[in-house]
Amino acid sequence: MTFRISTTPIEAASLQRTLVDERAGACVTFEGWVRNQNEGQPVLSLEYEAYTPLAEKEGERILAEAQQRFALLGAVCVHRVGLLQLGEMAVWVGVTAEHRGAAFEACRYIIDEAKARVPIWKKEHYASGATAWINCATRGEHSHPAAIPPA
Amino acid sequence: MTFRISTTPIEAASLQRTLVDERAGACVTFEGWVRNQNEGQPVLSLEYEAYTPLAEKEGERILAEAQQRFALLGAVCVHRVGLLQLGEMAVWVGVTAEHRGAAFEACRYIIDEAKARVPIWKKEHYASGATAWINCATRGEHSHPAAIPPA
Amino acid sequence: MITLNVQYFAILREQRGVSQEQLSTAARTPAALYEELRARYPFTLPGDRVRAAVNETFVDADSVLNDGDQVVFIPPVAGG
Amino acid sequence: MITLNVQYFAILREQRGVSQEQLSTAARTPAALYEELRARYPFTLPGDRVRAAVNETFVDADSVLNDGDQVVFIPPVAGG
Repeated sequence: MTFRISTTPIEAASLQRTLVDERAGACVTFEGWVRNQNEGQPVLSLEYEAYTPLAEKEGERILAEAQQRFALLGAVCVHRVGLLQLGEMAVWVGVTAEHRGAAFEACRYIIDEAKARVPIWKKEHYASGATAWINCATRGEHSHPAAIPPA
Repeated sequence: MTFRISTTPIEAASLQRTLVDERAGACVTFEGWVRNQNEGQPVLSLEYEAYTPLAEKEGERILAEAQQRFALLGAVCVHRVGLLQLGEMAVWVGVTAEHRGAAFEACRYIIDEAKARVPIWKKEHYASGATAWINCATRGEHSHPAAIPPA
Repeated sequence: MITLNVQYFAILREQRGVSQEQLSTAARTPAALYEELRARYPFTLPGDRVRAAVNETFVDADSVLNDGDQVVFIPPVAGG
Repeated sequence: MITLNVQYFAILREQRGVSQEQLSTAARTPAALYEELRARYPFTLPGDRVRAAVNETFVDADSVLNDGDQVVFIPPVAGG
């Protein structure tokens, strides 16, 4: 059970190898990729920032919760920080279990909770030159996502 | 959208590369691994057999259904046949979507339907020397899984 | 009588001892053919646990068989 | 007055212009400290959209701050 913030590209294959377990009949993985648009605005790149010590602590707590709720054998989550280009992997979650139901549910739980609770922030860089910190729009700014015009 | 039966080991990494898509924000994969026991009986290896032309046809139908039901971008499923050892990959499903909800649901749908409908059969070889075709037990035989004593 | 090609898989292949055969039969439906074969070979699965496919398509157990059809009986599946 | 170390991330870091600072304050809770900082810097997020962490642990906005604490205000998160 490991939750880690990474400043370098995520190596999915080597993370998955750490989950090898002869008791496991199912391995479910989730990868979050930088996609080329958000709510209709063309995106060029993303910037992720984390409060690393608390992010890893909160992430480990999520993995422990998943282990209590579901019949898991192993779970790993790594979240990238820094500037990411289109198609790059922002987050990887891998879960093993004897049976597929637990693996699917735990993988979904981990990514849902990580997105909701772990102190990681995302800034989108749009084709227009504007940028926005996602979820940080406030009244008076452009509607969601908050668009800060180029300087 | 590809469903394929494979007589050689599944190359997950190269299958996943075929799903690369700049519109995709989520990629969910499911891997089925040969595990070391089933319902308490130690398993040494598995044999999978398929009626390949119909398996691939029914599999493609499942992928088409998934595409109609969920907001997918891509989906691939490959099922291995032949003799597999502990830890080997029996099946790989990969799904991409803009958003993770559709990717999780479609991946789950595909593996659930594939297990229920695609003409593929599994024979377990137990540490005891017995073997059993899974789901093929009949009244009068050992209870599920059907145990055929060694010859 | 019609002539059919029958393919066997998994437990049926093992119980029949061959993976395919050509046979002449008076049976006109997959259900009737399966009962005929079951009387001849040590098949343990009852007819209601076996699906039928003709010419690489699933069919109803009481659909009509035609001369030259390729018939497959599908034991309960167990992929994954 | 107590002395605190404050770290800023993401939108707060950009709006503050530094990623950390040491400061002396009469504020005794994260909520009071955030209002004090908001009066001084162009923070757009209201206090109710920001969580507080002290010494690498999430805390209530009205928990007690002690001299030497490391304080972080957490804007709405957006991992994944």
